[in-house]
Amino acid sequence: MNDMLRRFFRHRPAVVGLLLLMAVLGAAMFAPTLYPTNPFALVGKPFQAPGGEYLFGTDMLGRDVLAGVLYGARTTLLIGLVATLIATFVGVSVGGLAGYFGGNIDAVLMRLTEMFQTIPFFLFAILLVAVLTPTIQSVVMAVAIVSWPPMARLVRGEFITMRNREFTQACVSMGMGHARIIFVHILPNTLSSIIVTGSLMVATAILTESGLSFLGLSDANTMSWGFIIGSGRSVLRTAWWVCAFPGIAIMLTVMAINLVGDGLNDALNPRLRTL
Amino acid sequence: MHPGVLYGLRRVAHAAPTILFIVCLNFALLQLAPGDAADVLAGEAGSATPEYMAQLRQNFGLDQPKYIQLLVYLKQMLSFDLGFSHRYGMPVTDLIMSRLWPTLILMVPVFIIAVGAGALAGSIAARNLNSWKDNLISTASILAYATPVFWAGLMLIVLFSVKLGWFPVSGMEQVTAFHVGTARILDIAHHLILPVLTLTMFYLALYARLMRASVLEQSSMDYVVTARAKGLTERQIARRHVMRNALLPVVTMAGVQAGAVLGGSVVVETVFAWPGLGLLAYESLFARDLNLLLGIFFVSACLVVAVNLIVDLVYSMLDPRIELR
Amino acid sequence: MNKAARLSNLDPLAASPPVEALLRIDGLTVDLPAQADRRHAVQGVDLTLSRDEILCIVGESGSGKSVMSRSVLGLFPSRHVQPSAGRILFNGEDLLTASPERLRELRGNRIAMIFQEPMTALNPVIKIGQQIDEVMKVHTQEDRAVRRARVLEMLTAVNLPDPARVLDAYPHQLSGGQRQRAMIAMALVLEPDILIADEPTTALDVTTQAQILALIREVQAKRRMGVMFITHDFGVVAEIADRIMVMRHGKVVEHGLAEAILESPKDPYTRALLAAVPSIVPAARRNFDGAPTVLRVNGVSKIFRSGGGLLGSKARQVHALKSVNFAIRRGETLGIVGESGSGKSTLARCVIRLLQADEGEIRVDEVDIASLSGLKLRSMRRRIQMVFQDPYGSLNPRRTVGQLIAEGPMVHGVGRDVAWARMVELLELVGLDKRAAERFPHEFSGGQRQRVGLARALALEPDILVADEPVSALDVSVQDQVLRLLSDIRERLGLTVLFITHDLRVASQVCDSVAVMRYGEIVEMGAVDQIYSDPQHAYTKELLNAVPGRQWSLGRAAMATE
Amino acid sequence: QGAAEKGGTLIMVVQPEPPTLASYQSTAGPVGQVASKIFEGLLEYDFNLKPIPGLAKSWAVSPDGKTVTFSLQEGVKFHDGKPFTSEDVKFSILDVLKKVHPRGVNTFRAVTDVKTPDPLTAIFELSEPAPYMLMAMSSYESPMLPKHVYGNGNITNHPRANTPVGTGPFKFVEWQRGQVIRLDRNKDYHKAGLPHLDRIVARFIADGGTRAATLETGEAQIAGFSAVLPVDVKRLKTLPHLGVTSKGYEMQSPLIMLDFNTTKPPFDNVKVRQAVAYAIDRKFVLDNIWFGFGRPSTGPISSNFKANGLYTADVMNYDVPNRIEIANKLLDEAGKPRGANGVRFEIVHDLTPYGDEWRRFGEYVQQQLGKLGIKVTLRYEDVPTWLRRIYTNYDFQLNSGWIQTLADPAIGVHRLFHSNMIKPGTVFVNDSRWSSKETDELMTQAAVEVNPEKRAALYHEFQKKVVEASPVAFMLELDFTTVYNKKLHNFLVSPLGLYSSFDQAWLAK
Ligand SMILES: Nc1ncnc2c1ncn2[C@@H]1O[C@H](COP(=O)(O)OP(=O)(O)OP(=O)(O)O)[C@@H](O)[C@H]1O
Ligand SMILES: Nc1ncnc2c1ncn2[C@@H]1O[C@H](COP(=O)(O)OP(=O)(O)OP(=O)(O)O)[C@@H](O)[C@H]1O
Ligand SMILES: [Mg+2]
Ligand SMILES: [Mg+2]
Ligand code: NI
Repeated sequence: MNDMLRRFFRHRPAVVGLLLLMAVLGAAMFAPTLYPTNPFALVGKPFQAPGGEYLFGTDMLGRDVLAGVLYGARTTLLIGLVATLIATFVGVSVGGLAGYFGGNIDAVLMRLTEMFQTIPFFLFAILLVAVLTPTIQSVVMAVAIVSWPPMARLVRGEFITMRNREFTQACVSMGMGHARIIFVHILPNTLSSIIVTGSLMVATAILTESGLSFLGLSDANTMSWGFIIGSGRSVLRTAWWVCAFPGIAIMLTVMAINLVGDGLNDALNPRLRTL
Repeated sequence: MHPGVLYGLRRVAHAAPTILFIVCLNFALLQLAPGDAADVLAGEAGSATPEYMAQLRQNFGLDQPKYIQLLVYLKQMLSFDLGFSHRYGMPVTDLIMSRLWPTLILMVPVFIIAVGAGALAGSIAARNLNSWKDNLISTASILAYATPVFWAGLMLIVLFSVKLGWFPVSGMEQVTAFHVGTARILDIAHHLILPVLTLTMFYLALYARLMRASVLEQSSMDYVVTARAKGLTERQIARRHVMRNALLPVVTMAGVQAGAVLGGSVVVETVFAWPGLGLLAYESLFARDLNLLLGIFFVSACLVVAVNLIVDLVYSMLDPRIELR
Repeated sequence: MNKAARLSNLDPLAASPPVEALLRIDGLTVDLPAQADRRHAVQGVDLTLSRDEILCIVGESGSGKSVMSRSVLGLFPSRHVQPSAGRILFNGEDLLTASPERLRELRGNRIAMIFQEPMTALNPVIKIGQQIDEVMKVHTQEDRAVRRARVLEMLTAVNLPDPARVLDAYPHQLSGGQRQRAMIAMALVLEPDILIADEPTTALDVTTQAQILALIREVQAKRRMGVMFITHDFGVVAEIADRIMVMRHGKVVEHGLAEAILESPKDPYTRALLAAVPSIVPAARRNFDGAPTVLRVNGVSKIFRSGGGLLGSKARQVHALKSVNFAIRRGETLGIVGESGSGKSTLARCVIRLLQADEGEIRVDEVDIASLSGLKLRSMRRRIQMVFQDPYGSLNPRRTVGQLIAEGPMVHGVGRDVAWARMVELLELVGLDKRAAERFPHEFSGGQRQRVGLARALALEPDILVADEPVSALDVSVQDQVLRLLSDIRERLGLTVLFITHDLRVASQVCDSVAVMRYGEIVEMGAVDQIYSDPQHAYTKELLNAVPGRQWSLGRAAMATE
Repeated sequence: QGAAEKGGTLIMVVQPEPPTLASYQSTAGPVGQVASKIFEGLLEYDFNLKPIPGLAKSWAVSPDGKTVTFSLQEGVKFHDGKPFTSEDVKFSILDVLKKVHPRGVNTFRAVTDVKTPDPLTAIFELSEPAPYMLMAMSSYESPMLPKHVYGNGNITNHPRANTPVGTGPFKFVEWQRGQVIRLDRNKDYHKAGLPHLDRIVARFIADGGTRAATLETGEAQIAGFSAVLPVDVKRLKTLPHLGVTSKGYEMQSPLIMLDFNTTKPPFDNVKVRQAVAYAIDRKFVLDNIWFGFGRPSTGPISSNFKANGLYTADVMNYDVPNRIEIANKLLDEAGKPRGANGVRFEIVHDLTPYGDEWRRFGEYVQQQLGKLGIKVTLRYEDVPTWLRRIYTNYDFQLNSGWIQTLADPAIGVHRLFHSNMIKPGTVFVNDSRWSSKETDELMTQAAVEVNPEKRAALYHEFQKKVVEASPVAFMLELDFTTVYNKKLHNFLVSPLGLYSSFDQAWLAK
């Protein structure tokens, strides 16, 4: 474990990513303390350029962009995390069952996965959000539903490998039940690849959410970065800052998550140690 | 029959249930969405009478029970008839075909450049591990990946079209001119540059990163040591030995992505007014143009199946261990 | 260097004038990265190699054999493993200071190398012919046709059947032995002065191994090369070595003519190593007349099917077991021997019901285990336990050794405290400290891990132990420890053992009777001394003859009994 | 302006892409913008909203108002070369417009027959006077179709729907889906020497910013119906080569309002409705969301109708400085006290799904009502879902809406307030389900009143009543904007604006 942490922290980009991510988390946590009123409040004159009374300027209704960015961090992270958790749960369950039991169960589950993979990813997300009406929940659902198949494939592969490893066979020959083999023996061994893939999935989820928001498919009651960009997009030429700051925030966050993911990959994957 | 042909046929037979599933799933999902095509048409018209709306519904077959609607649709589909788009007043097949070309014109170059240049950049980065080249490529690709596509598109338009005036703002060709022949091709190419650039940035980053990891992994293989022991230069080893093996995961990834890519990119098509399938699907969804939307899902699923087949063939060419079964 | 050896006129440094030495290594030291468990991979190694001779380098795993030999070609395993002292003189030219271009000129051309793992050492996606051709392409100006003819000639020279086909084959289309021949052809294609072979036969089964060794000898003699041959198998050494160098912890412990070292080793480590080599002459036979039959296998068959889909692609079948019969009496040890792929593991897995046999019955105390399912099966399982081949793969890396051992009994309803106490006992029994319980598998050596695997199997107090190649991944000295332990425990607990191995020496020491398998069939079965001294079946004879260093082994045994 | 120059291609940004070109059965704006160049109507209109000759060179209304006689222009030919006759008029009115045109069904309700004594005369026979009918004879409202083409086959699903044939100055050539519709000059146009342009190309660009950019770079020359977003208009206005106008929408008169569901609490209470009407600062909405393109509205009839006297400003005024104070007082009076957390009640506010401005408007409403202690949750759904919710299921409390009040209140306004316009399943009618005998009566009378003064008086009364009862809160009179390149001349020749035929438009080289 310590060894793993050491390897992680040796990786300078990963540390930069981690710091950035902490900053975003901090913003999410302290937003209500910094801005006790809600981020939709019309606080000042519309279209104030950044650097004046408001650090990030105000938007077309006179809302503080900085407040939006801080509150948006909460939504964006929430969507990224929850969607990833759901997708990971579904993906691990499907992939795990398929990989562990094999045979017909595998065939059926993998066909299902394949079917979901054949559907154009973003279009399907749009369809889901439109059908379920654009709320935070439906965006999370949509992102989760389009993200689980790769996870399922990955986990299936890992499970098949683990299933054929001698230690699993030792478990079987000792008379252990399936549940014990799966949860106590196989799952912990696949955890590192799940974590790495999951961390990158968070990044994809954030990008997907912002894409949906850009098309106007975001929750109207929740402040998110995608929402600010979506709303600022029509004033892009007159008030660049409305789009710019949340855009940069997305970019930095996604980048941070990727860096951390890469770092984890190196740290958790002993094969790559020498590289 | 040639084994490749047989294999292809088997794959197609395999794909049929998948495609059926996709159609049914989307049909069911659309049933959950309130409102129908008649509402939309009336809404667009700005006014309508109840009689008129009832008439519309009857025309569109929306007065039938849902399962009949589905059965009717499936029956049509079996005879390769994708039905009629009520909103656009023309057969879905014609509509999709007229939009498919722009999608392909946009997406195929994106894909080829992204995979090609991505693989190149990735292997350069891997071969110069931790040098400035590697750092540059890695940083640039992570940034490109992290930048929302629509944002990049908007920025490129502002810079290159509006400020510098180098490229047209949007569209697929200069429509006033009604160019033909080479002039048209050049014109389309001119329009193509910005959207291709925007999309390529994203995908290229992805492939560059994948390729870098893949090359690094392959470089630690025993056969590389063998090659070195034969007296090959590092460049020869990279080109002749590592590259081909390292490309395998890239090809797999390309196969997985090709489907999504061929469905068009709603976002980029929106930003650049590119008349592609993605935008059409997006519009048809909000118009509840069921036939059209299902048709698009059907066609893109078919494309995915076709591309996967091609990818598998390519894969089997690259990797002799894979036998087509 | 050993003083006795230095004084002996057999010492090549003393005996041969330097001009004759093709290769001469002086005080080579190769550093390891800072966090490694020792400072040098190789420390102060001197050696010479001249034309026409085979120098065998032996030593325990990790002793620096590979690093030393690869240094000759400048192929260091990583940027962090680099030479810090010494010279490597090839025809008087120092290779350590040679430019990369010069090194590349020599590699594959004047100095060639063969590696251990024939699958991974060949590029899987390039045709064999091209891979061999490449050597000529980089070092000569010959045109295609000439090169092609030469490749064909080489493939023929290494006795590959149907060389024209092999030319256009991919590595995966050849068997292990064929791949290794292709590697040899590749190494020899430019007639190098020096051939370095790093464990070139370890991954192969005995018969193939014997053929490859013969081939290397033959070519070496024909082309008058100097060969540096690395191995840990003394059988192989006895078979081919002219001179021997023994390494340990990166240093040379002994060095001399083959006969001298094999007959009268001076260094204690060399002696220990030689003592650990199991004898091919069976140990004294035990008597089991009248003991009840514990395990009976009747007409067991297993066919593996693969492929075959909806639209009928051709399904492939492997008939892994064909109507296998045997019975083991209580306390007896039955060895199953046979070369790779003969169905040994499949049989083991059927017996412990990791695989379901297609036909036949497997009776444990006259209960057919194939008919059991659910709880009954699970409680039957504790009676037959398996020790797996791979000490790395068979222990879950994320569980402590204590958890691994105590888990089995707990699954079968034994209370935690009892299971824990038994675990501590077992650790002692297999010769491990009880603090080992807190540690993870990767913190142990291979031999220790194999002991943990044994303790885990014993924790369930089984009647029958199935051991599938439990020592083939281990060093001779470690192998010896584990085998001793196994027979000790077998005696103490009265275990019935099914012992699977491809190593006939090991089988001769452990088993009471042996069954020889080939193509899924038992071709011959009987008491171990009888089979070894008087094999009936042609295949058994072939197998016994292929054991490397057999003559040397027999001689040793004869000496020992004198 | 100088003399008209011949030739050139006009590129017109149309947003969104029209779903069809069958303007005889769709009144969608984009359809009209394209189809009005291809089809013509019997009449055209001047800026005083007075009819002028179109395909009819003259017309006469009988004193009882029940017979209208049109004399047709001579020598008019369809694009396929066949002559235009009174038979085509009869076919267009009776078989097409009266049956399948969404508004035609109402407009021509009173028409019982069209007599065709000779090829150049069409006599409309009406069951009752229909003064509004003559306001709806433009090519946009009532296109004249060739009977020999559209008379064969099912008109609702006609094969020539998207390859239209008319008498207009431009002929349909091709439609590249998702990109352009191309119209070429009609050489045989019946007005000598017209049109000036060689070609009109309608372009479709989904993204607002991109639309603005095409005008900015000169890739397109005109974009109307606020296809260029207000915020960009503000910027483009300052560019020397572009012009901006709000003229040409006099017959649309769009109104923005907040619709209450008057049948359910809390908005069944007039005081609550009035409180909301007070709370919204129309000036703020106008300036910051629609960037000043419009005027605060006072009631159901647009101030565009000042010209014919129908409009009055003499109604209850909600635009007062102490708006929040009054609104709070009204809510107190309505028995909606603030709870412990300062909240009086919670509502869901549905947003019109037609673009970003509406979302901003909703967000603003949310904040303003928050000041009154009304906790607002926003709901933004796609068009079909929203239409269903509002106009079929009436499952809403407060909805932001807009409506084009069109050429006459009888066509555009009655549908929102008359109780016989509570028609579940029909869109853009009385969704607040407000019904009042008094106003019903006023509207019914005004619809058939031929005396302009009396008609005006009826509508003044109507406005007072409606504004006070506030079944909807009137927000803005929206100005559509047209952004055009200054090289383009003479395109704005009637109140129909972009719905006119562009026969006189020309481009400077
Ligand atoms: N890439 C490397 N990085 C760090 N240490 C290494 C590396 N390769 C080898 N070593 C270390 O160098 C020492 C010598 O290793 P070497 O491979 O030469 O042993 P060997 O005698 O060939 O063993 P075996 O019989 O197992 O092949 C070992 O301690 C090993 O751990
Ligand atoms: N799961 C499987 N599917 C298909 N074929 C298999 C499978 N397992 C084993 N075989 C085949 O069955 C045959 C017997 O294999 P088995 O593993 O029992 O041999 P073995 O004697 O244990 O060989 P080794 O000494 O290499 O371990 C081989 O030809 C092998 O390829
Ligand atoms: Mg080695
Ligand atoms: Mg085996
Ligand atoms: Ni790294």
